[in-house]
Amino acid sequence: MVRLSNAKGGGAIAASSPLPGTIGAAPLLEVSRLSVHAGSNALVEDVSLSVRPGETLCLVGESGCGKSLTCMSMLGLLDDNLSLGGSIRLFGTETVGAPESVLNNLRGSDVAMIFQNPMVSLNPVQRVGAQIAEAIVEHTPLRGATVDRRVVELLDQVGIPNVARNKSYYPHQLSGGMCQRVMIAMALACKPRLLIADEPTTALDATIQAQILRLLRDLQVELGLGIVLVTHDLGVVAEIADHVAVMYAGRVVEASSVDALFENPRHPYTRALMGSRIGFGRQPGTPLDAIGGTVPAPAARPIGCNFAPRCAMASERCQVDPPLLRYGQHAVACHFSGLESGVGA
Amino acid sequence: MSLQFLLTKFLRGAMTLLLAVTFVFIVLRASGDPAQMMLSDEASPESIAAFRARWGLDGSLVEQYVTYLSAIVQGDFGDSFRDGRPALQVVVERIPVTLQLGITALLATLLLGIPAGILAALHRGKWIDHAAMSFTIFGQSVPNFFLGIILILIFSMTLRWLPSSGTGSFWHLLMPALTLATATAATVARFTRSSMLDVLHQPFMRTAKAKGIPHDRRVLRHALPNAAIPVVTVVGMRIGGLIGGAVTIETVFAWPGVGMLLVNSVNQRDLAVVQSVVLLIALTMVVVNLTVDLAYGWLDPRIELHNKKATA
Amino acid sequence: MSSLDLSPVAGQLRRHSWLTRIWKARPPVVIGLCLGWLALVVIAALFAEFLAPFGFAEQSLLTRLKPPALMGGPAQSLFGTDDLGRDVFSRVIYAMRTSILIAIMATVIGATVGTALGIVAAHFRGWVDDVIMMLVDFQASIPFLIVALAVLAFFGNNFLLLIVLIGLFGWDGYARIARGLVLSTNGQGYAFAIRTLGVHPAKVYIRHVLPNMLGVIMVQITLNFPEIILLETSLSFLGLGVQPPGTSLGLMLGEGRNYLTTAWWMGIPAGAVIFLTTLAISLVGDWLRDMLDPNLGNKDL
Amino acid sequence: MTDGESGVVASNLVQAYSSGRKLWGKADEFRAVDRVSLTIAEGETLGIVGESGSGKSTLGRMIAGIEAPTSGTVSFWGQRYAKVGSPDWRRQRRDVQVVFQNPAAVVDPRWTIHAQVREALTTHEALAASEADDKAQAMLALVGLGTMSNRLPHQLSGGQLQRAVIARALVLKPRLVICDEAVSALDVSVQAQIINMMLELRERLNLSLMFISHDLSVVRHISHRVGVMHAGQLLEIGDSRTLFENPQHDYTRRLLAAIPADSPRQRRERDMNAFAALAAASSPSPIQASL
Repeated sequence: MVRLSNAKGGGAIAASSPLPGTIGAAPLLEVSRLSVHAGSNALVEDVSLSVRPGETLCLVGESGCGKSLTCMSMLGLLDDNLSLGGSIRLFGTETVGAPESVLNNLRGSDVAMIFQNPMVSLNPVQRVGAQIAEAIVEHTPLRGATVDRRVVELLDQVGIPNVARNKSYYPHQLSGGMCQRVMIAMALACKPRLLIADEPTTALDATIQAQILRLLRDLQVELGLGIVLVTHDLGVVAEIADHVAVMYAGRVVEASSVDALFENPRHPYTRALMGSRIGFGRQPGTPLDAIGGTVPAPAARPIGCNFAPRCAMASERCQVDPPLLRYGQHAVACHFSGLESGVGA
Repeated sequence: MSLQFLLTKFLRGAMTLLLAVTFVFIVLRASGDPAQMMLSDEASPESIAAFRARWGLDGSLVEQYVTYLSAIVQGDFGDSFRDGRPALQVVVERIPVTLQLGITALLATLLLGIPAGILAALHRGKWIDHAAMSFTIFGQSVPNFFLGIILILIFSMTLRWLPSSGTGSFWHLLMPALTLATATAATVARFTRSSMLDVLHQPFMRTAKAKGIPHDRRVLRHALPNAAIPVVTVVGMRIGGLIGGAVTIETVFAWPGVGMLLVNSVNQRDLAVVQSVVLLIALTMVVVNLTVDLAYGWLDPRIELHNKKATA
Repeated sequence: MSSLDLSPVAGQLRRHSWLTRIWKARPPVVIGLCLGWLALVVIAALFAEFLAPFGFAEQSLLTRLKPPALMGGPAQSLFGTDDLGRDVFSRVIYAMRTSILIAIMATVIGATVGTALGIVAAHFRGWVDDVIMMLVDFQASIPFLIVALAVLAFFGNNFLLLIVLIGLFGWDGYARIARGLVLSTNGQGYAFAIRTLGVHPAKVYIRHVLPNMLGVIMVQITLNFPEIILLETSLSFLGLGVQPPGTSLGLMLGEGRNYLTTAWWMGIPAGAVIFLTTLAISLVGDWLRDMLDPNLGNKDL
Repeated sequence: MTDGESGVVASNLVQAYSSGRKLWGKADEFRAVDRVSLTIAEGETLGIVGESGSGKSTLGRMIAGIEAPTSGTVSFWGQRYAKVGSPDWRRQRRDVQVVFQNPAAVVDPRWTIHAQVREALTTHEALAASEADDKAQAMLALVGLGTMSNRLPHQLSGGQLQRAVIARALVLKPRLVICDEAVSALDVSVQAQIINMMLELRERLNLSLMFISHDLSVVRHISHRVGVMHAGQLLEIGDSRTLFENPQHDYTRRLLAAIPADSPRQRRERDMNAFAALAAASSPSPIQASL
């Protein structure tokens, strides 16, 4: 579930948890008021999220909205020239500003990550089996033949055929879908509790995407993983998410359970995203509900609401006063969608 | 590495050699009567006639080419007119001295250039990077003969620490080898740095970091093996630069190797010797390139990509 | 997040050593000095007759091997005189003219021939491409100084041959670059796209491809030009390039080598000029590359 | 052009590449496109779907005449394409245009978009300078870039640049436009803008469209008829509605099954149905079959 904290320190508002027995479990990941700056430019601002065991949180948004940066910062993988603010707690351990050794203990063991382009995310001059073994040796006391057995087991688990042969292949000898399975096997090597996936299926064909999403869902049920998944595709969200945070121009603009979001999108941007989608319920050949304009660059973000220049509902207030995310089961950052205030559109 | 890969590379090497021989042949024929040029002015008409017969100069151009090729293949490069011995023998005698200089310079290149490039890349933007880059700009700009002369002026003439010429000891070797290595080390350092930086920004380095591998091991196991691949190529290419540089350096330090022999032979127009040196260097470069290609194929498994169908 | 422009990064400007600060200040200061020096070299080469106090072959046997003016030599000879009593300063100025002239002509030859062959190879592909690339490989695999020495040995030495020979040094670099660029724009790039509009290939090359290539060619020139100067001076230093009574920077250093103990000033000024010139071009070239490709920063070659 | 026959008729198109040059033996032949026949009527939009490596782009290039087929023929309004690169071929370019995936790669980075649209126009028509300027400007206005015509490519966003590329293609008044993944690289909100524009312009200009994409939803939305490519072959082709509602080929069914759900509710219904079907028939679901 997603908990949105704010300065007032509002507590978590529990949505129904997908797995019995995890209600009230301590969050695996708690991000609060995260910001990422490049010099004086804010790329990500005031992002707060949390993930508990067995649930999947999707970060969704178009390019330039800061979803990948948010995701990279969770494991301290940002470039040195970007500065991080706020707090990121993994299993209760604060990682913002923590020494590299603390992060290295978490990376690849309790928290694992998979990336967008699996073909280039694997070392091209090392056999895939060895790359998985490296993670095992790094974080567990296993050595020698035991490691090898574990590698075979992992590759089996992610559905790679003919493991004995494929583990001694180099990445370029495998297809994109196979490489992503290897990445997932590598991520699972040390039995992580949290998996962070940055656009894991974007570079893959549709049929492969369906397989990989299915695999992730199965593994989650099997291992009780918490998953953070970044995507630009609402279809992927519908497939896999329990909770969703919609990002626009560096901020979370709407966050809720996946059902609430699809049934009742409340932020104008979320509605625009839904309208731009070409679902199968739509009559072919009819115009789509497109919104004009594009996502503003970080240096060119407006003073008020980031979405105001593209928003049909924008008022004068939106131009000057950036709306804050109102926490709750269905959180929205819009002056016109407040639950409590009752200001209607 | 597949047989296909090896065979392609061997063929390319053979092609380069053939081109080199053809080039020398064309230059030889285009520059005038080889009989006049290859022999000294005092040669008797009989020896000129004998020379013509031996080199097939009476026949058509194609016949001449074939005769020339077969002579070269048999190791007959003509005779040096200065001492009348076979040119090849004259050249081969000088090889050990040149090799001593060349291998020392190559070692210096690798030991200076590669660590400097790696350190500069790992500490990008820090003083060590700027120091290394300043050195490379200096090394690439300073003419090696000028550097040699300045070193002689300082260490031999003024301080009297090192001998200015000749061979024999390590101290004789020091200045020529370092002078020769400066420019190549500079290039290798620059290239290593850029190759390292390139690799450090590759997505798979981020994967290694996300796996929790500590920094030093990431560099050692993931960055270096990948960065080495292009560096091998540039080292191979710079060996050509070392050979070219050896010609001037040997002259500056009066180092009695193949380079000095070449310069003297060019000055005295001892063409048989010149031709032997050129073809010998061509052969060396072909061997060097072949070695580089093999190293490349060994370092980079993707070389097989073109030959073996990717499966699964 | 590759679409983000992260150029103005304050975080990088934290603790910096003095060396770093000097480096950061490079564009205005060091590059200015380099450009100033290069301007001086060009002026010296253009107006040698007016700038040199003496003719380059003007001998005076009475004032042989005199040290520079500031080291006790005669006042009119700034850099002293050589073994024939010729004024070293005047000779350096004339030598600059020769060396720069040769380098410029050779660069023009190399850049034109190389670029043209590269475009031809990429346009026609097939066997034309194979032959040109074979020549490129051949040139790259044999040290050019050796080839040049061999040609000079066989043909004897003359100025025109020297220029053509030096001009052929480095053409392979231009050819490789031009071919690569044309192939990439022809493959799926804009040159291909514009041709599918029905525009004639010749027009595409002249209007679109060549103008887009100029920046990269300029960068290659800044890489190639110092090498050409080094090649000419090396040949002249070995006594196989420019011949007396002509003069060149390399030749002066070569002649001065025999007088290192007694009259070091005969060669050192010429050597220093070569060094400063190649250094200036290299630095300007580096800087140009950074300007042309801001994405690379100064990380690349 | 003869008007005896309108539209495009492609028959038995084959594109074979030999994989790598071999020193000895016979080079392996790889058929990127294998015996494909199809038609595109005047004013019709034909969608082609397929995954990477299915040969859909190669097919598009052959229909556009920018790549000659190894065998087979394309009849374009009753005419054959001339030899690639010949003067006749250049004249034929006017009638058929291609829009590619990455707009930044297909424009000259140093020319304003107006100049590039104008160049396309003046290549085929001898116009007075002012007239060419006006026509190019009018076309840019039509795609919504009227105020940006003097910008350089890097001053435009991806979506705007794709509009400029479409303007450059449409200014020639082609009969057929081939869109090869033309909206795939764009964000959904921008993608919707471009699709709306294409829907409107094809009516207004009576365009025939060939719309190539890996995205079934997009293809379904814009196409009258749809063809499915797999491993170089055209598995099935037919009326869009029929094909999506009643796919004949097993691979098509697999493709359809791989489309992400519209909503979480639909996902649950689908999974329940699949589970029920599995339980009933104890045969593997399409997703499992492909694992």
